[in-house]
Amino acid sequence: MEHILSLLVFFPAVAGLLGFLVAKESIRAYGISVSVIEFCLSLILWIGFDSANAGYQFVEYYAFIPSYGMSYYLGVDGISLFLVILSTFITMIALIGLSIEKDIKNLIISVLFLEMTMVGVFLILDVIWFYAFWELSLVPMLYIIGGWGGERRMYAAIKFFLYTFAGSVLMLVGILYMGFLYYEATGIWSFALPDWYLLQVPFKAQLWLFGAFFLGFAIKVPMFPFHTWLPYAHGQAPTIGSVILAAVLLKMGSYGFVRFSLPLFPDATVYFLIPVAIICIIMVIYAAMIAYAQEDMKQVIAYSSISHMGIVILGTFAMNAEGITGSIFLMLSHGIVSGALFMLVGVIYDRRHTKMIRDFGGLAQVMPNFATVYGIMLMASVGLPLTVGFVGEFLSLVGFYRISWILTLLAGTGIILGAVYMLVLYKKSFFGQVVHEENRSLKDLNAKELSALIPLVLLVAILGIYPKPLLSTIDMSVQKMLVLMDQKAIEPATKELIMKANSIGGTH
Amino acid sequence: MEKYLYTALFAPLVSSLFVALFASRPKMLFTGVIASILIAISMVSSFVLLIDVNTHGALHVNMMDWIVAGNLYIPFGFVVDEVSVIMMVTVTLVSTVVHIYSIGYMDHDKSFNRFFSYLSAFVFSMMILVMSDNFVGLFIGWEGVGLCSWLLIGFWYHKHSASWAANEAFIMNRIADLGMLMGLFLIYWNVGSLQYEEVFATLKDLDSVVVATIGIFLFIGAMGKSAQFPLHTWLADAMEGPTPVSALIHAATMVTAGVYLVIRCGELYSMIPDVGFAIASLGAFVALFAASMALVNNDLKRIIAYSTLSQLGYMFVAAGLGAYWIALFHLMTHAFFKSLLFLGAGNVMHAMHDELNIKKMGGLYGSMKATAILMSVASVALAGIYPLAGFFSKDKILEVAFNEGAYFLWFALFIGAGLTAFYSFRLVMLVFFGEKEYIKHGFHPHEAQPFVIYALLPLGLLAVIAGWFEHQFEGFTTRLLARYEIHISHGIEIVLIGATLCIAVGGIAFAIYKYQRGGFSKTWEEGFFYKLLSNQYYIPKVYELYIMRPFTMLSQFVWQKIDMKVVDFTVDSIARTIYKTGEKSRKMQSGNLSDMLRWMVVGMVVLLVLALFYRPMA
Amino acid sequence: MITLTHYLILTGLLFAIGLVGVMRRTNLLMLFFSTEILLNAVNIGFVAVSKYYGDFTGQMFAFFIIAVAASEVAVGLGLLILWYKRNGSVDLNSLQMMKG
Amino acid sequence: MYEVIAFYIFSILTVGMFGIVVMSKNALYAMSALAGGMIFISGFFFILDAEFLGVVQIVVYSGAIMALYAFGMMFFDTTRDVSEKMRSKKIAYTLSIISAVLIVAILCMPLVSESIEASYPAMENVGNIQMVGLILFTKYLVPFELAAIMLLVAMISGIVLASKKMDEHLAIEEDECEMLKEGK
Repeated sequence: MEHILSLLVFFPAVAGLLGFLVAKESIRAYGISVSVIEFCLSLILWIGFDSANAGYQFVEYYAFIPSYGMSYYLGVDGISLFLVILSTFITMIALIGLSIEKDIKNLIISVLFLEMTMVGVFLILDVIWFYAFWELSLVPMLYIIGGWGGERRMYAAIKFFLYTFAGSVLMLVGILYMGFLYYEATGIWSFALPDWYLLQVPFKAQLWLFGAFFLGFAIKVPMFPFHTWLPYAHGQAPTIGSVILAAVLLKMGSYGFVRFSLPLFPDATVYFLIPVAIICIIMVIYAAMIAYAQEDMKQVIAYSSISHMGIVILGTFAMNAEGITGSIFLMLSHGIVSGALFMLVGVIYDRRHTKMIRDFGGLAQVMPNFATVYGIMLMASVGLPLTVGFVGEFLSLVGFYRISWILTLLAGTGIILGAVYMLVLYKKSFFGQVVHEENRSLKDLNAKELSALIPLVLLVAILGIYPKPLLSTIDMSVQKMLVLMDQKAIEPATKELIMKANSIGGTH
Repeated sequence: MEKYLYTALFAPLVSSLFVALFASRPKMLFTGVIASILIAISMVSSFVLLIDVNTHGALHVNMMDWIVAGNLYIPFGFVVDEVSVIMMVTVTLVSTVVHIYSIGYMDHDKSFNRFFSYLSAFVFSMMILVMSDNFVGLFIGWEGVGLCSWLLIGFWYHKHSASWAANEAFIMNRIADLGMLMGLFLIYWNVGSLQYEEVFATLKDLDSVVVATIGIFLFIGAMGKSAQFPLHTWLADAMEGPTPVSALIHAATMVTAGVYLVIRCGELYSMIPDVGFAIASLGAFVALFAASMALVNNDLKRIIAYSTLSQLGYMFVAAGLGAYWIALFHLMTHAFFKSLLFLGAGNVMHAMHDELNIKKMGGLYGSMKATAILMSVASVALAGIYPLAGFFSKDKILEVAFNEGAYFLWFALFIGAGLTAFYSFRLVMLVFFGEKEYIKHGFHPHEAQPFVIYALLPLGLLAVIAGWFEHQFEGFTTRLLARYEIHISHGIEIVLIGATLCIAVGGIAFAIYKYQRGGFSKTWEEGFFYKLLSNQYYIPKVYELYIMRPFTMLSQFVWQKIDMKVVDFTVDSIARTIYKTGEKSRKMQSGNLSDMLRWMVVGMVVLLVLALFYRPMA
Repeated sequence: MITLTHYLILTGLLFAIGLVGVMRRTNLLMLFFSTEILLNAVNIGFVAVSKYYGDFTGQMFAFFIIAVAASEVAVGLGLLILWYKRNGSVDLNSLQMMKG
Repeated sequence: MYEVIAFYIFSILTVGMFGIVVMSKNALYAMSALAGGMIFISGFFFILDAEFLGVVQIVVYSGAIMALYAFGMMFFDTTRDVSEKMRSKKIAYTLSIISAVLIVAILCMPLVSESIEASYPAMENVGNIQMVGLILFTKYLVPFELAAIMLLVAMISGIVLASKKMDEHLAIEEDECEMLKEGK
């Protein structure tokens, strides 16, 4: 158990390297078994995780370049634990449901490398390494989109890469400046996040640093108006790419907000709270409207991702345990639901080689099981209670209500608009008569697809009915972080807001 | 007693899940039978609980924790008290009848199994809604019934109109749900809990503005579910669903959830009489507004749907004016006779091969005696004729309005009563009596299967006798709900009752008189009012023209013009600028060393200039 | 009195002459001469600074620059000869392989 | 006083010589002028009390490097005037003048680092050569050795490059030539 985190991070990469030696025929089985083992490892991590301890656990620390404060520093807490499990789980599901034949060996190896970077981002506590994993995650994704994508895959892949890269370069500047500030304050270099947590950054510097980090995270999330890479990436990526992109890669951005922006720069967070919230609301409404106008099924879901991520970020900026816990839970639930929805689109794309809504209609008659699974995921996406989607959305909105009721009301229109575009999509593609002859002979879900989708359906239900084990673990770490933020805050206004956000009474 | 509670709650869920296993198979009769039996078990348990609550008082269980984060604590807790048990009994009773009825009604449908799965799921959601001991639990049921309503309205999904109506219902409800969610948030941040007990206990410490805001937000939620103006259009369109669904969901149970919410929050609303009065006014308006639309409609089910809308208005008047038990009483009696009316209409539809236009019927009495009698009984009850159920509950509401001094509301309801009587009997007359129009259209109507008729008998009985238990009902429910004192002198009361009865009987008599002679002349249909009413005051058109189309256009605009032409274009043009700069500056690389050296010197000059003028802050 | 500034101005002038050569010459051999001028101009500067600040680092640098210049000439001339053998010309205009 | 006179004389001579190097059309003249210029530069070194460097300058530059150039020039036809196509002379001169002005301007400005401290201050009673030795073989020992290796490498490479037979072409070069031709 001592080195389980290192094992988690590097096992997929090593397995991926060894994958070059595996014969092409058996590579799929190999990939699935590696991802299953990795998923089991992450479950073992959860079992071994002490849910009464809010701090970092399974910490591994080796000085890496001590004179510059770089270290190999791994640790997991309630905030990152479930994101790691989500990453391994989604990778596993995506590999199980993989339907691509072309050049499959390289694809699976890319996915395994991607898994390493995703798990690494969530587990690493040294910021330089964090940056390295963050950037490395772009490379396999670039291959996946560029190698196995649709017609305009090159455009989409390069846009994805350059856009997110440009954002994170600014983040690197921020990281270096933050390291320098730490050096100035303490006389030693350190890039370890727990060390940084202890540093009170001057207000002016906080503003700049917040901005630098914000850009990196906002592009990844993606927040309006930095979102335009996402529809292209999703539109062109193969199913497995979209699934992982939506389910995990976007969460890296929102995770960054929770991990970096909030605890490191509490005053700047409060200072920028309302502007960020307004951006979130624009995201929610704007993306929902665009999703409604889409003609491509996959684009609808891509824009719906943007809309949902708006609520995630809103919850993060609620500055109270309800909102932040809710937003982390919403990250998980959105991961599961959007992953499943993209897989479902992949299912129909494999059969019809089109994603246009107008090419469907009446699918519920020919593919009842498919329609059922789709319907369940749709309801989870809309945020129906007792599905996984509700808990996070409810908590995020509850949390933010304490900050501003009018903004919450506006963000809440997302649940109306969400219902609008999702139901219209469902009606157009599943209800009505079968109009196109090609659709009459479509086969319902096969065993492979069912084995990938049923775990997702089960999770949607189970986590919707009993989210408590996750919530309590997340909540513990979030509360610890809030205490830290309160202690670190320089401006009295910040302290006041955190105090107010976490107490009951006097809301209008 | 807990086991009865869990039985009552989970028997429908078991039914739903079990039947769902066969959902995609062709019709299997046993699915319907098993579903009916399980719902009946739930009903029996509810009755046991009713007796138990009557003797031992309320029952409260905490099943498990649900959401725990920060200060927020939401359990799956259930409470069976005087209010919820009445709802449970009503819901399960009507549900059982509807389930049995559906075995006959859905006999030839290829999605027979799926139907029962949805129907049972609905009952489960409704049970959660009424039994929950906290607001979020209520919200689960609230959304759950919304989902089931969506599934059932769109049950015949191959019909465009059905799936459209399903979406409309869901989306309209969502709009209202947002209001309700806001109410929940506000409660949470002021009370720190969402349990009914704690919320009502701390309400009096709160600022009255906050309480009023909470009340308004919650009522917005209720408006959606109970289809109050301006969110009422979905209810009439929801008639696209199978008729048992209309009977169960869109008459007896789900649409009354809004009324239930107001009754449940009686303690809250009694603190804010102004908001209560606004609710009552809206209710009275809807009562009249919907009744007027029912007057001219020719669609069998829509008429009954508007009638439901109108009766919901009555309930809100009572609830808004603080007469909670009366609202609940009317809710219950209405559930009985309205579902009976719908199910009877279902029989008619079956006989007429899903023809809905009442102008094409007439004289069905000859071939469908039982149905005709049941529907007439239900109509009389609806019209509020002594001694049937509707008389007791509806008359009480009129008294309440008079008692509160809201004479205007009283008058509206008074007129509404007359209209109700008229349109009910217009329907009965046009369907069962008069000329046999159906022969012209080549229909061969036949009575429904006997067991279907027997299944309706309990409802018919209740439609007659339910009102006789008024005093027991009052005694039972006012243990929890606020008492309501009526201060009208006995004489005036008699006069009021007399007046109401008169206008009801007058309405009936007028309808019978008119339609015996073939109804109104064609010139009426040319009139402005007729057109206004038959087009539902043009409200659906307004929604279509001024909300849906602009939204679609705006969405297209936002996507194609703003997102593609502005946001994405900006990003791309940054990339293009960089690319073009590269293309242009490429020419600098002529490959000639002399040129390169020259560029080097240029660079050096630039650096020197910088060195000369730029001094970093020391 | 000759001050450091005098020397530095001289250095600047010589450097500018070198630059003129670098830009003007298209014969590679002549270009080499010009670079020698540049190097020597800098050398004078180093030594002058070294003298006026009483610090020997400048001289050390000049020393190493001379070493570098010597190596440069050795390799450069070798390449030049090779080029001349191949092309029969050491004119820069015959040398445009790096065209972008 | 001698110093002043010497400085100005050497300055004029150096500038003149280098002017010839840059402007002359005849390679031989240019080379001779360069050699002269080098020697005059060593004069500066002597004025500046850097005797060792002055000697090195004469030995390495005027001796070794100029000899190398002289041998190198034997390969080329040096009797002819060098024909150079000058393109846009104006730019070249303008740039040079600007940079000269700038350099001079910068150098004439009061130095930012007036209070510079010598890391290797000249010691009393230690001669220049001795001092150079002291520093070169202590602090700069490694760079010194590296410089030695560099010179060795340069020498070998110079020999290898220059001693290739006239008609012997490397395979890669041929490819390159063809590519160039095709390119054009």
